[in-house]
Amino acid sequence: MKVRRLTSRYLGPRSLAASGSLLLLASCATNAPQDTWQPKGPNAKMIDDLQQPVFAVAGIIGIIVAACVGFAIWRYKDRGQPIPEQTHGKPALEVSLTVIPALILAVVGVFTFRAIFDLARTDDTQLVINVTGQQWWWEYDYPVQNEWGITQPIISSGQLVLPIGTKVLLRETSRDVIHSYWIPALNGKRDAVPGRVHTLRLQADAPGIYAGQCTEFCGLSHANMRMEAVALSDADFAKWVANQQAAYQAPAEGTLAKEGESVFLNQCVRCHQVSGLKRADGSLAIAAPDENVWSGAAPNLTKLMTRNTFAGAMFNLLRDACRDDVWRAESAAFGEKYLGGVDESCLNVNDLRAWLRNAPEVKPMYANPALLTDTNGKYRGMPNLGLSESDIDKLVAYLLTLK
Amino acid sequence: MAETTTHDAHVSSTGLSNVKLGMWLFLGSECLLFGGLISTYMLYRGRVSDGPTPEQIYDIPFTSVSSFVLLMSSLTMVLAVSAAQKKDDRGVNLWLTTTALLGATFVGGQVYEFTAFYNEGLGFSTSLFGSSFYTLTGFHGVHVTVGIIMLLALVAINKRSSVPGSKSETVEMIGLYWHFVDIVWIIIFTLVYLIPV
Amino acid sequence: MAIIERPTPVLDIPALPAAPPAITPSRTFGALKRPVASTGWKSWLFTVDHKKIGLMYGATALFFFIVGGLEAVLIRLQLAAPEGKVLNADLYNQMFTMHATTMVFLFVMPMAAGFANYFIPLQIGARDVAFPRINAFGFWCFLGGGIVINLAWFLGGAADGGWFMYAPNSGPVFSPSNGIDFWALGLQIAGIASLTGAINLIVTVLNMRAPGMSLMKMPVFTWLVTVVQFLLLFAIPVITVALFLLTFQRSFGAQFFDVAAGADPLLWQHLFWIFGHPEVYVLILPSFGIVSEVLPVFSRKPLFGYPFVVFSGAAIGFVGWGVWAHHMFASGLGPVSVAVFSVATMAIAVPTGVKIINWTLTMWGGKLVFSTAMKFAVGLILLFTIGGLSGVTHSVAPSDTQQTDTYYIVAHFHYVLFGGSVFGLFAGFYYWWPKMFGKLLNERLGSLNFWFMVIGMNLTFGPMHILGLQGQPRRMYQWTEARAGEGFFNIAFWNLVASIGSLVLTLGILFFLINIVVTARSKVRAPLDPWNARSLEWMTSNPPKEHNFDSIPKVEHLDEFFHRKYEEDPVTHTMRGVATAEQVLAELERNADPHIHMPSPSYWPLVLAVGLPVIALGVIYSTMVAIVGGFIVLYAIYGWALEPATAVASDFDTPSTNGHAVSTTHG
Amino acid sequence: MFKTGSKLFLGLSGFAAFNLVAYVIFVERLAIGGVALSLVFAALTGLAAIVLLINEGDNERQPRDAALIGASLWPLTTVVGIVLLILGLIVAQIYFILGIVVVLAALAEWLVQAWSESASDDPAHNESARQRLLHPIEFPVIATLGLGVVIFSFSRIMLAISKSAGAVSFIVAASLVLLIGALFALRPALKPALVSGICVIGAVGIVAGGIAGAGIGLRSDLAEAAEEGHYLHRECGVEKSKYFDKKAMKNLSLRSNAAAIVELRDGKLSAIMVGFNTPQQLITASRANPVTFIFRNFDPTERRLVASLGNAMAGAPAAESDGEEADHAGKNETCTQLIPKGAEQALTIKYNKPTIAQTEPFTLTVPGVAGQSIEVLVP
Repeated sequence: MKVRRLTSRYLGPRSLAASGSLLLLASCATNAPQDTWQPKGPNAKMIDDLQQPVFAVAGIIGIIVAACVGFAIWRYKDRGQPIPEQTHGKPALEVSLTVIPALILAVVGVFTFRAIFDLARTDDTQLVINVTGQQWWWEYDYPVQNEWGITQPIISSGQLVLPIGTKVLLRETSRDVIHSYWIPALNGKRDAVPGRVHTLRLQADAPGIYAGQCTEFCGLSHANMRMEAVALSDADFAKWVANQQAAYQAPAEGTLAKEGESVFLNQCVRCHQVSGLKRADGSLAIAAPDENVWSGAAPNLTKLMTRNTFAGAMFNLLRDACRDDVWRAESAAFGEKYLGGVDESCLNVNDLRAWLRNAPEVKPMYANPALLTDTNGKYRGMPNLGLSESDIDKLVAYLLTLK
Repeated sequence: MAETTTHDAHVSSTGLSNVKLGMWLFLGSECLLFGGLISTYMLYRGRVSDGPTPEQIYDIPFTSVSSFVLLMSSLTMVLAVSAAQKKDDRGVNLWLTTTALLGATFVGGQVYEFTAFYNEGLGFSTSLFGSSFYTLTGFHGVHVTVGIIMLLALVAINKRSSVPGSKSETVEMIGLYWHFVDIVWIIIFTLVYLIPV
Repeated sequence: MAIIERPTPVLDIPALPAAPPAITPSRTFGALKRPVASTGWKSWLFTVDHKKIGLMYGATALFFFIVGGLEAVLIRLQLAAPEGKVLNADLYNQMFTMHATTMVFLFVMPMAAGFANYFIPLQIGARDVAFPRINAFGFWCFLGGGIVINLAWFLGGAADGGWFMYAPNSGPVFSPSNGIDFWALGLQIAGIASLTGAINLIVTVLNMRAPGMSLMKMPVFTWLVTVVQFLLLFAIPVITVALFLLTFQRSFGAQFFDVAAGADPLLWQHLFWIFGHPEVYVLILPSFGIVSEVLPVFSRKPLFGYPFVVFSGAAIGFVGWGVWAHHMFASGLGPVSVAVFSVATMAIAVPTGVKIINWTLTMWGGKLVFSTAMKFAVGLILLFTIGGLSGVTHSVAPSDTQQTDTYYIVAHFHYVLFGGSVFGLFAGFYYWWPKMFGKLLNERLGSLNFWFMVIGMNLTFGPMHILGLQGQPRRMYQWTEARAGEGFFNIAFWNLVASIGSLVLTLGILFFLINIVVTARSKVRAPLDPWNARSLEWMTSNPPKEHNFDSIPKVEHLDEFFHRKYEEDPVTHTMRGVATAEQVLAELERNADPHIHMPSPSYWPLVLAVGLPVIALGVIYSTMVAIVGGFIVLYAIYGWALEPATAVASDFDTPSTNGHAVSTTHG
Repeated sequence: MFKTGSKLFLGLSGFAAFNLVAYVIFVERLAIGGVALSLVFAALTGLAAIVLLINEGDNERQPRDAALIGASLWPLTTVVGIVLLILGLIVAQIYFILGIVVVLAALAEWLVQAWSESASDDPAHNESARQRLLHPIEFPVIATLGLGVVIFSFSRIMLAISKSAGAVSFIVAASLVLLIGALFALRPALKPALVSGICVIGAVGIVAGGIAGAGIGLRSDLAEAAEEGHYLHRECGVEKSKYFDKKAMKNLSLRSNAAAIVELRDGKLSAIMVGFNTPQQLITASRANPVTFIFRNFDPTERRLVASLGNAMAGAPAAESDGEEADHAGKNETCTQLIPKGAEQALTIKYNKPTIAQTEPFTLTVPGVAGQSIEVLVP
């Protein structure tokens, strides 16, 4: 019972005056980034407003039951009293004790009903983003929406960027198995089911980064399939959109990065697209992930260094100090810090190099050719490319130019 | 099958014999089995990404005839049960055999239908329609086949007059099963063949 | 047990002095003669006695409980610290899949089936179940299914798709090992056990009650188990269909869950949960039944509101069919479905709450004796209440979309299934052990067992509420420091607490196992009626004779046994004893039935059940093996059909060649 | 304990084991020969075990008079099996397998018969002992075989004759069965010889018909369909194609969850998508992921939706529809059936290459409706 009391006190801190002492404790603590009790947008707030009273009522009922049982244990313990009358029950008492919880639930039901339909609305959408899950990362597609300055589709992964105060609608689907999209601070979760399009409303009140995680078991690296939603002010979002659509800047001739570009063209372009990247003969380099990866897609690396994460948001592109700087930035300063992107001084070189050196070692994936008979030799995840250390140097230099 | 030894004459009971009550419960369970298969088919029948669609290959006159044959076998099954209640051994054997033959004709028709469909381009893995059609009707066909084998075995055992337990009850129980399989077919015929996509 | 009427060969010998000794079953059939022994290992292998089958269910389930428990401990060790290295991702996925599968299908269900098998005929005053051979077949199917499921560990890796096995992650591409094939086929076989068991027990309960025992005088355990059997009767075929679709997809190229061909992955979820939600009640209701037996006995009062408990049980049985989609609130069903299932789920909380109220009021005003069984029963009330209330918070669909697939759900169903089902089963162990084995489990060890389990269970699963609400998803083989947070509610601390709790819990279970050994070695026999019990199963010897009752009692009251022992004082309305248990039993013995026919053992259930795993292996590896299995099955079915239920006289050897026939006539 | 019979079988199974080991070591691992030898080994071991378990000849007395031993079918059957086996080695594997099955079955029957006849002096007891062991397998096997013959023959006949004749002969066959049954029931005094005669004629008739049917093979339209795969060709023009457009589906079982609903209304084609409040002329579809479009026709004439799948990069197909690649006349496109007003159909397409790799855009059009086209943008 000890634990129960702990949780119930925690559960309804704002509703239960009796447990006000713990309110202090709860508000002092820096809770986990995926805390489900700290809504940062109207959708999550709607859920929170519903669950707070429900948890409180549940807690009260739990305490009442425990108290009754406890009293019975203490009061009616065998102290040598005679065997009592063999009564078989009191129907009136029974009926009233049945009706009371039914009534409580009926009230809860009415509010639940309203919230369900409010959360399912799609007709007031202001911005549509297509979200596609695959083992084990998310792809974000921004369809053409001229009112947001999106005149050609933007593809990104790792971080979902959205403007604050805007009713964003995610159209979710999946390329392989079922995943589930969940940013606890912004809304509940919604499964991304292959062959189906599901919608999820998101709306953030303030600029910042909100953490999330895939919550439908999706195979080997389910635990490593994370997401981050980045909310920017309208002006910052417009800057971000403009930059995403900006033309590709090839690295200058003779630099290490230029050599990295050719390594990229030799190795990475088989799966990873960088928009605007041209081969030596001037033709566009078109990636063919569908020929190499079972899900048919690999993260699009155009403007990679404008994101803070890689490998399905499992690793950070920013070193811890730089990352904390962005995550903990004040709302007003956040947009500028985020749009600064990743530069050489802040790059998390260790994880990036380890990833390039042997990806399946740092993130469990199906890249062992012996296991690929059922997929006609296609990988599920990124294989070990067998790059030399100098190739890795060049690639890191090149990737740093993708801003 | 007939295990009546633990029965006492004066227990509180439903009045149905154990065996019959057991068979009813089993058939109740079977309803859900076919319910699941029929739902799967209804969900998938219109999903033809490849190969023929249901309407394109169904041969309704043929299936109507084969449904009629199965219905007639229910009639002969009733005659077998009534013969069993009259303790007319010859009648039981005769009508059980007739039922089995009609059932075999039906299954023969189903084998024909499957072969014909396959040749027209509907394989088990061709489309969702194919997978769910063959699974549903195949399960029903297997039920009919099991029924036929039960009928024939009962005839064989009956000829040796060594049916354990009460004979008329055994015939009646197999009859229940047979009628159930027929009724399921009527439902399948209506839902699968007659209602257009 | 001299009253069992058997063809006694002793009489035949003088009658046929000149008969050639060659015509005996032993000489003719050798080892293949019909088994008739009622002692020795063969009597267990070929038994059709519901009590022996019940014990075999229990022993096997206990073994799988230990297996599943060890899997759970490994999971907790892996998650004790960030970036756990005890298991790799693949092994972890297999581990949690098999932990759930084992606990649900190979421990709780068969353990409840064991209790049901043993005690339902005793509680309703019957001598066996309606179909004893089918009963034996059911047990062997369960064992075969359990073996097939676990065989995968040694043949390339166990199933790794989670016990819910969502498509398309369960397809051949996403799970290339054979684990899921073994899983699907093993469950299919175990499902036969549940289905046959359901039919058998329902017919037993409906048709074979002692005279005077109307439905509303049946013990609550029997009632709730009957509801469970109806749930199984209708739920098992649904999972059968789902598993067939899965097997056809994996082994024969069907397209049921192939999204590229237009398939809808939600089909699997619907089929699975239409089975899966009634399954939840299948797991909990038997324990409710046990507790509803234990509480009145140790409160010395009848169950408060017996009809309410019975009807709420039946109501759960009905409404349980209409709530499956609450497992799919995040699946994208559309608001109308979500709203309907949300409200239906709230509705089912009411009959469940009724039970809690009735148990509490049963204790109210009683004379409470805190034996270990009673402690577990009271533990169930409190722990299940917590699980039930967190369940109510899930019925609020929007709130559920925050909590589903996090550790909050894990906490919820472990409070329900561990605090509920498992505590109920443990109450059953302590309560019925003397009935089954004639010896009382040690109460001192029992107390240790109870307290370690309560503390361990709350330490393990309590923190999971916090973990879940702090956003830790389920089924993650690792968690990271980066998302752990700081302060009182940080994930790191509570994960560690949960892992320590799991070790405390393990210790609790260990005390139970020690208790079994200590009890088995003790020489002290239990008294005839150690708990001052109330229902018919106590109106016979400990352990009961093969034929259960010397004479079938006539039932006049709910709690018949109690009312034969006590009478109401007309003035104080308290109860005073009028007869001891021994006197009640002696009365029954005096009126012993002159003729009792018991069914004979048989090979065929075992042979038939052996054929099924052979077919399963054949489906996975080679058609030829499947055909051989098919022949075994056919042979066994027809052998069974042609065999009379009771062995005929010629199945018994003369005493001079074989002593078994005679030994069967001695208890 | 070990007597002649068991020694013989144990010896044989030992020999088979030796052969198996030698084969596996010297020839190859787990080829068909290895499997066959393992089966032989298993069968012989099984027989040895049976012989041991049933206390073969546990009678010190000599067998009774030869007269007691009845005629036996099994030596003959064994010979037939061996002939089949040898034939199989020469002609086809199926006879070989059949031969093995027949030989094993006949040997098992023979063995049990021989054992039962020496079990005791009482022939009735001996027979019942034999039955107790063998009836459980004889009954179902004979029933299944008889059933199989009827089913197979009947289906071959149906496959050979025309569709309508099939339906007619089906009902005639069933009526005959029913009538003959009724005849037997109404005339209990019929001579047994007559009854068996009718039965034999029926059996011979059906088997003969089956053999004839199998000889003829598939009826012409089925054979043609099997040859050409009628329903696999998608012709995406304005006019109705003979097979693909036959009996168009009008309703969908998947109604929701489509990427877009494409409507043809008043001569205008537009896409309706969740999240967009107005009909669109541009659809952004994700790459390498099946996208489902639902086509709704509100035009009075029958229409179909055609998706052009672009012109591939050299070598690889640009997109794959879930159907057959329909590149008649060099066009890479796929389509729905021609559907009437008010009907709807789904079209699932997987775009494997992005728009930037194309010289012509991906489009959705309706043949016969000029100037209306929806562009599909694949990033």
